[in-house]
Amino acid sequence: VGCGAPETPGDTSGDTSGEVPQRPGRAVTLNVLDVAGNLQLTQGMIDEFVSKNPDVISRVTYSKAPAPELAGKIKAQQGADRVDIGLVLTGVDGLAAGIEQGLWVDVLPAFADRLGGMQNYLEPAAAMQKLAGNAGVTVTYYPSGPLLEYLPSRLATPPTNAQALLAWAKANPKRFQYARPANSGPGRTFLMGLPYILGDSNPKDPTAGWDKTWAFLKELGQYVDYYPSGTTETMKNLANGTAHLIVSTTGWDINPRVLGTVPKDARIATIDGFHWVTDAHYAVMPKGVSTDTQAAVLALLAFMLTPEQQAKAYDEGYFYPGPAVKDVQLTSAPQKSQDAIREFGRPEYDALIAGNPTEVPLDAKSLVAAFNRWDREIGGGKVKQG
Amino acid sequence: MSGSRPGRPLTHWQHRLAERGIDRQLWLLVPALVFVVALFLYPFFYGLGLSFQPTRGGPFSDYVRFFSDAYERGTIWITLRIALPAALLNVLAAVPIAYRMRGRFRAKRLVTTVLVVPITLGTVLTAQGLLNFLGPTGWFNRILLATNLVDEPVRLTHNYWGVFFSLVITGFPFAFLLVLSYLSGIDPTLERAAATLGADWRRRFTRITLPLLMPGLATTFCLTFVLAFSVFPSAVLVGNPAGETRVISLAAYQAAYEQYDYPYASAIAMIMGFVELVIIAVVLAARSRFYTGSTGGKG
Amino acid sequence: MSAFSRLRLDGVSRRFGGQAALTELDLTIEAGEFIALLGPSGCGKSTALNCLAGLLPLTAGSIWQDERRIDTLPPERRGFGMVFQSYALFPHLTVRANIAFGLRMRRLPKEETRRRTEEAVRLVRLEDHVDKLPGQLSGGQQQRVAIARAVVFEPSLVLMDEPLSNLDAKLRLEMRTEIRRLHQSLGLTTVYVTHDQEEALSLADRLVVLREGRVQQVGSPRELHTRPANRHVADFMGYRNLWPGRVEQVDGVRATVGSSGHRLVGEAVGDLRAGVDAVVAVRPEDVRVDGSGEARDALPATVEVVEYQGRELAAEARTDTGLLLHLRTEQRIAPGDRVTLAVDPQRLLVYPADAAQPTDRLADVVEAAR
Amino acid sequence: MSAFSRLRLDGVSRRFGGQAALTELDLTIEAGEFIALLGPSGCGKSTALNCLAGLLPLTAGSIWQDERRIDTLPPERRGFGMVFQSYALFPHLTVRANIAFGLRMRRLPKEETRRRTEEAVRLVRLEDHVDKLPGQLSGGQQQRVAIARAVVFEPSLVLMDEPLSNLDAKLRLEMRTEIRRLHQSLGLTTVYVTHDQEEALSLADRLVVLREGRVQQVGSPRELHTRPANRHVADFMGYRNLWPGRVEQVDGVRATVGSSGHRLVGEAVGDLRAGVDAVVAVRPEDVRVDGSGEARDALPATVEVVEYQGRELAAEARTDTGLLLHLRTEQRIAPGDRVTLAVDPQRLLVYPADAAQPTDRLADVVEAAR
Amino acid sequence: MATITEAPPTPSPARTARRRIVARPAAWIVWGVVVFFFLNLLGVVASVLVSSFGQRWFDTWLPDGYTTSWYGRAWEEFALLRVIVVTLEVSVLVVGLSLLIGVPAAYVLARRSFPGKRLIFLVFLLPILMPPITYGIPLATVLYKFGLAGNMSGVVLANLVPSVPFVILTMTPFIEQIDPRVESAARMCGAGLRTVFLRVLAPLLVPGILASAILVLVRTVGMFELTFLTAGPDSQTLVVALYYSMSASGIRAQQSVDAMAVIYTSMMLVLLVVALRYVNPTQLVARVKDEPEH
Ligand SMILES: Nc1ncnc2c1ncn2[C@@H]1O[C@H](COP(=O)(O)OP(=O)(O)OP(=O)(O)O)[C@@H](O)[C@H]1O
Ligand SMILES: Nc1ncnc2c1ncn2[C@@H]1O[C@H](COP(=O)(O)OP(=O)(O)OP(=O)(O)O)[C@@H](O)[C@H]1O
Ligand SMILES: NCCCCNCCCN
Ligand SMILES: [Mg+2]
Ligand SMILES: [Mg+2]
Repeated sequence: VGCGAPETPGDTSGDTSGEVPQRPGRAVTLNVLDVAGNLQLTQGMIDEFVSKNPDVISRVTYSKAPAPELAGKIKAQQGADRVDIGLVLTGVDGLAAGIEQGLWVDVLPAFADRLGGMQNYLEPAAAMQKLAGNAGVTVTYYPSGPLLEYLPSRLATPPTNAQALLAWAKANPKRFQYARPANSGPGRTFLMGLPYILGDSNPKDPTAGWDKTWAFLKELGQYVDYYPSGTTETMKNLANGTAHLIVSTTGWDINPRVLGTVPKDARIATIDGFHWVTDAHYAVMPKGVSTDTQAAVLALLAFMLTPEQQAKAYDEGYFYPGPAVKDVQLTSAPQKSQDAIREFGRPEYDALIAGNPTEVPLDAKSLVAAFNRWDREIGGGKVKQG
Repeated sequence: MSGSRPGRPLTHWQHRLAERGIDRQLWLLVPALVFVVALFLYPFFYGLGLSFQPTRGGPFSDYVRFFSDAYERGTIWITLRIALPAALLNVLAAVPIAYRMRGRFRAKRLVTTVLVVPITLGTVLTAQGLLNFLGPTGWFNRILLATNLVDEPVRLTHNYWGVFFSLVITGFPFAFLLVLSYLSGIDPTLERAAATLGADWRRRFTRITLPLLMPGLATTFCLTFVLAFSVFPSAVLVGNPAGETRVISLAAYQAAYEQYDYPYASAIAMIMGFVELVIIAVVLAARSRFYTGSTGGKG
Repeated sequence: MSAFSRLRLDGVSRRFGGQAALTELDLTIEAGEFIALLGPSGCGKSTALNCLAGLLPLTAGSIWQDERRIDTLPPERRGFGMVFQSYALFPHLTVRANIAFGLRMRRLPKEETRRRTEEAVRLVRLEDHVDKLPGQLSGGQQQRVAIARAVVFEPSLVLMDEPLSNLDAKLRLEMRTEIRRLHQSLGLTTVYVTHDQEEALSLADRLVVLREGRVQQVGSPRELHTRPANRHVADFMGYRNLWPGRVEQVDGVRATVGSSGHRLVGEAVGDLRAGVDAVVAVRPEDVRVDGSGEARDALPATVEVVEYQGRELAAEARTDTGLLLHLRTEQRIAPGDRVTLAVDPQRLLVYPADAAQPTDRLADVVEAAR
Repeated sequence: MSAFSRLRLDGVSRRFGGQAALTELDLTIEAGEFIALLGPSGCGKSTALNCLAGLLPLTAGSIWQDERRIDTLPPERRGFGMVFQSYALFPHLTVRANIAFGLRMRRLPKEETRRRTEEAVRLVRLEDHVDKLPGQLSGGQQQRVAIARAVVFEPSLVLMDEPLSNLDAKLRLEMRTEIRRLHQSLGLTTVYVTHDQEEALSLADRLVVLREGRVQQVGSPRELHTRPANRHVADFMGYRNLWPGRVEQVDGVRATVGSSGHRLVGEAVGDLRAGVDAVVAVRPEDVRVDGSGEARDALPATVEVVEYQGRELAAEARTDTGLLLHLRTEQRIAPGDRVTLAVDPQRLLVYPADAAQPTDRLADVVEAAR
Repeated sequence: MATITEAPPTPSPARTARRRIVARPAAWIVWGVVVFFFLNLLGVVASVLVSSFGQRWFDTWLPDGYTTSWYGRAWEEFALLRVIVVTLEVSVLVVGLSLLIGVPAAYVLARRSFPGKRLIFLVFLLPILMPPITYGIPLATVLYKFGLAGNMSGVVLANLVPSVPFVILTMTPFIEQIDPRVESAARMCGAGLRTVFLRVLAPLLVPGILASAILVLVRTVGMFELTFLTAGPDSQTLVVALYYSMSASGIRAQQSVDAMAVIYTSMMLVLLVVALRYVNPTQLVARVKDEPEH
């Protein structure tokens, strides 16, 4: 046996590459891997599909993994010619990493006719779909952030522009927090949103076009105690008073308050001139799954993109608002979801979403470059290198 | 019947092999050998081979890459800075406590049993507990604040100290139980003999017990160091994985599963193994300077 | 480390948990004496020695060195030397360092430590082995290191806990003589623990026999050998013939006992009256093989087993009434021979029988099974 | 399991690594014999026994049971019984199951197994203990189980490896007699390993003395006792006085030796001529304490050490020329007494001295150190 | 005979007992450190436990209210039934296989000497000496390459790597404790090699086998790194699931993670209690012979 790295997937065996039937010949067992926390929104849809179509999907398993591991896992399975994950739910990062490695089946344009719902995307969701290329299917969408979050009991008037934020952080050292962007949605939204706020030369080019952003983060870093490795930690710190001002998104604002991890009276603030850096979750199929499974997944996705199912994406504000297609009303969401949003949602979101421009996030390569630079210069900069 | 008596018949070949200790019983080793070769040695050498086949450059370029990048190279220092003091503290703290408890006393089984608990908790649960307990509003800080020992919560998690405590919580009981067993292996009559020869407890300890315990301490240090050196989940969960606790196993993990660069990951794993073996070799070399024979233990 | 003229144990007792290991030991040891503590396994010998050494706190009683009470002193301040059963040599120290240890602890000048160590090394003739570790020595050599280590600082009392039990028979004999010689030549005071009565007899000036933590008898070797205080001591001291019987008549120190149909006359030891159960004790070497069958106490018997023992034979013979006798003789007898046996009344001791303790001897049994 | 009439060991050798543990053992064992293998620790006794049992493959040589070669058979197919030093009872089996084990292995009918086990249990009188586990038995009882287990299937040969060495002195004496009795009553053939010469003398019909893996002498107890074949055997058989000297004259079996200025006359054993170095061997019990100082061979001496040994005293005395004598006497002597010693020429053996083997005796040394 | 020449003062019991009652300051320090350690340990475990039952817990000593609902949530959210079943399956397989492979090897290594024994012993020792990540990454790579990772077989195989040597190390003292003469005795009684193994050795080794089985079980349930590197979606064990729940994306209530941690701990504690019935605590960490109790 030669000593070489696991090969990139080459040929796939017979039943994985042929014509994809409309319905699977036999009900399949579907393994779903979630690396984006998306099941929170979509598991109800999938379960409903399975219970209504036992002849298509007889059993479904769910598993979760951190996004960075996704590509390695899939690649290894493909290398071994044993792909048992039929559906991956991922964010932009995992999707892009897979595209670069050639891991995903191109759903478009081949199966566009089976996924009618895709014609119906909200405008920013359609932009997110464009970013995904031919591999991913947008299943949920939210405008994300960057937002600032605080407790009025600890902070009366939050800063409203970048300089004020810097000044506030300087005046209140260790009280401003955001999590390591590579591990945190709000963290990365903040990172990608700053060039718009600061007016950098090219917000899409972290290497050459983000001079103001990097300088700003470096200066801000002087007043930051540490960068937690997950958003949850920043939320916890906000709740217990260690941090007074943290970075957030619409979902991270509402859902933790529903769960009780953050006090109900927490408020959000925005920075003047901010653009929404939108976010979406995608469904992808790894290359190497059988054609039967592909057929089943396509049927499932079509089902998930119907407005009735999309209403479930309101959830408890986890990915607020959540639905990726047009004309999905909160009133068609499950009652529990409606109750949560009524109690913990914010009326001002409608205006904020309508009144601020939306931007798609960085492409994967640029994002990795931005993360890498952030890790070395901002995150790792706080440690002396030996 | 003198004819039936062959002069000095040749000894059977089985006897000859048996004289050297080789016989059919050795077949019992085969499954374990096959296993260790297939699942340990082969992957290990596979990894070694892989580390010399980088995606770019000559056979050594991944090693060069690691050592020429301060961010990567620094992980060695970061790891040692956590693992060495933690292992040292675990061993040194274990000695006086084990020395106190080496005799038989009523609560001994209870104490040792309670000490085993953190070993079984594992690093992940310990991490979760530490985050809760040592966090800024955890009980530990609340007590410090309530007793006016500090004005502001001490930050003990998501940094060096979080990882350090995690290593102490899982490593100390381990070290303690090992040291205790080494101590029980030293014949208590030796100390009694020293007492009748006029040695007070201090000199009984320094002249008799400690020298005899040193090899055991060295072994204990090696084992706790190995545990500490491979710190991975706690470095992520209670440490600051982007910064001061970006340990070398994390670098290897990221290379493999975030950058999909298996040769580079293997190179880092090999460097990691090498650094660890160097430390162990140094300790074992020092150990060999002590008396390592039987200590008359009854064990 | 001051020498003393008398060491006194006064009611020394030690319990483990609820169990008494040593009960009310009273003993006065004169300077220069060689005392042996003797008794079967578990009788409390080591306990007594450890109490004396200070390695085991007393439960009750006190120990006095002349007028000074010492039972509250830790072992290192009593200044006694001790030789342990398994030597307890420091395995990481050379022979020289082992022997010098006691002197070092006393912080003697370097030069004197060296000189006295050399002297002790010569004393036990280990000049060629001073730089070896104990693990490289034979059993007998280790034994000598242990002795040298214990005597090098001239302790006022040397304690030895079965120091010869780990040696083979030949070496044991040699070392035994040496211990006695060292004791005499260095003018030591020695307390010696053993379960080997022969060893105790040959070494000690005075013997203390223990049983279940209690002193049974204290006396000279001759006293112990010829007149054990009770049947347990007799059993332990080699009176292999122990026959149950009933006292027929007591006449001063002379008792007549009926046993298996024989009438035996011997010395009464302890409280005896006619009609009570008794135990008759005789050593095998005190059973005579007489040619003449006419003596009054003659026991006609058949030889059953004969063992060659060099100059002598050890034999078992059974009288016609079934009494089994162990005997030693220089006469050439063989299994099946008819012999007449006799025991000198002065060599036959009669003890009151105490609470039943069956003589669980395989010998009797196999006979019964035939 | 067939009985045999003769078992022959032919050049049996065994090496460990490069080291010879047993070299060219030739021995013929007749049915019914009791053979003792005797020698100091490490001389190869256990090795010989294990080779015989089949537990250790030979390096060379062969073993013949009558005309059948058996050294290639595994132990379970030789049908010998064995009693091990520390009994080696099966700790998880009851006494009954331990004893029945050998019968079970032979797949005897249930009823017969039961009957023979009961019989063996009675033989060693363990009726009350059959359902106990070995851990609940005393040493002597365990010993009996081990013997019963080894003899229950009526092996053609019983091997015993120091079966008594773990027992205390008193029990050892009793069990010794029992082993002899069982051997006789069951008509066994026995090979018995021991390092205790007294045990070997008292038990065996024939003794084989080993030293460093080589046979030194084979003979009856009396031969071994009175006429050891060389000085090593003599040393081992209790000739404690071993004096170096030079042969002055050899006259048939009678040799005259000069040693420390004395002229000693004794029996020559081995190849001796005038002028060669010799060793004179005498047992302590053969040294006479004579009142008269006139005898031709008289050795005037001063008593140095006296040990009480019951009926006798063991003593050491040194002649004026420095020769140290070990002796045993019933006379009452004390250290410092002047005595005249003599040795019967028939009891004094003269051996050629072989390659230097210093008599590493602490006794001489302490003397030198004074 | 011993004679008492002068009447000594009757010893007061207090005098003889005194030395034992007064503890030295060193003892106080040592016990202080031990107590401090245990208190913190208790804090660590208890804070997880309390939090798992807390409704809301911000900047206060104790939660606002108590509920058991987090357990239900954790059970469903993390599909714990499936995870626990997998954990048990993996553990049982690993225990069985490592005993099957390890015990015979331990027997040979404990009993026999043969050329190359030291080398073989070292090779068996290495997997315990090396950090799991060091060989885990190449091992996972190889296993993936042969299609053996990402599912149960990979997890089992990877966990065998430290388990087999561990069985060998724990069994060795048990085997050494059995007098080889017992085996010889059985053979002298007519038992062949097989019978010796089945009728004599096996019953005597039961305590050792139980001990090492339970130790391997505890270690496998707790082994994070190797399982993490080789587990697939269907083959996660409880530790790995716990790690993911702490670090994977998504918004989760802290308390449901705590509840999961409590479930994990309870499982470990049950195993531990069972283990300690058979094993001396010191044996959980190393190959240590039983302390002499007498
Ligand atoms: N540390 C201890 N704990 C409990 N009991 C003990 C302890 N040491 C001794 N004993 C008990 O005290 C009794 C006397 O023991 P000791 O060691 O003094 O006997 P010994 O005469 O020296 O016996 P041996 O000849 O076997 O050495 C025994 O019954 C023993 O079991
Ligand atoms: N398994 C072994 N490996 C290496 N050497 C051995 C082995 N067994 C015995 N020997 C060596 O062979 C020699 C003879 O050993 P053996 O056990 O036969 O002696 P022994 O006469 O029975 O001694 P003891 O009286 O001490 O039992 C010794 O030098 C011993 O060290
Ligand atoms: N309890 C840990 C939760 C970790 C949350 N990670 C944030 C990722 C958001 N997409
Ligand atoms: Mg004792
Ligand atoms: Mg032997």
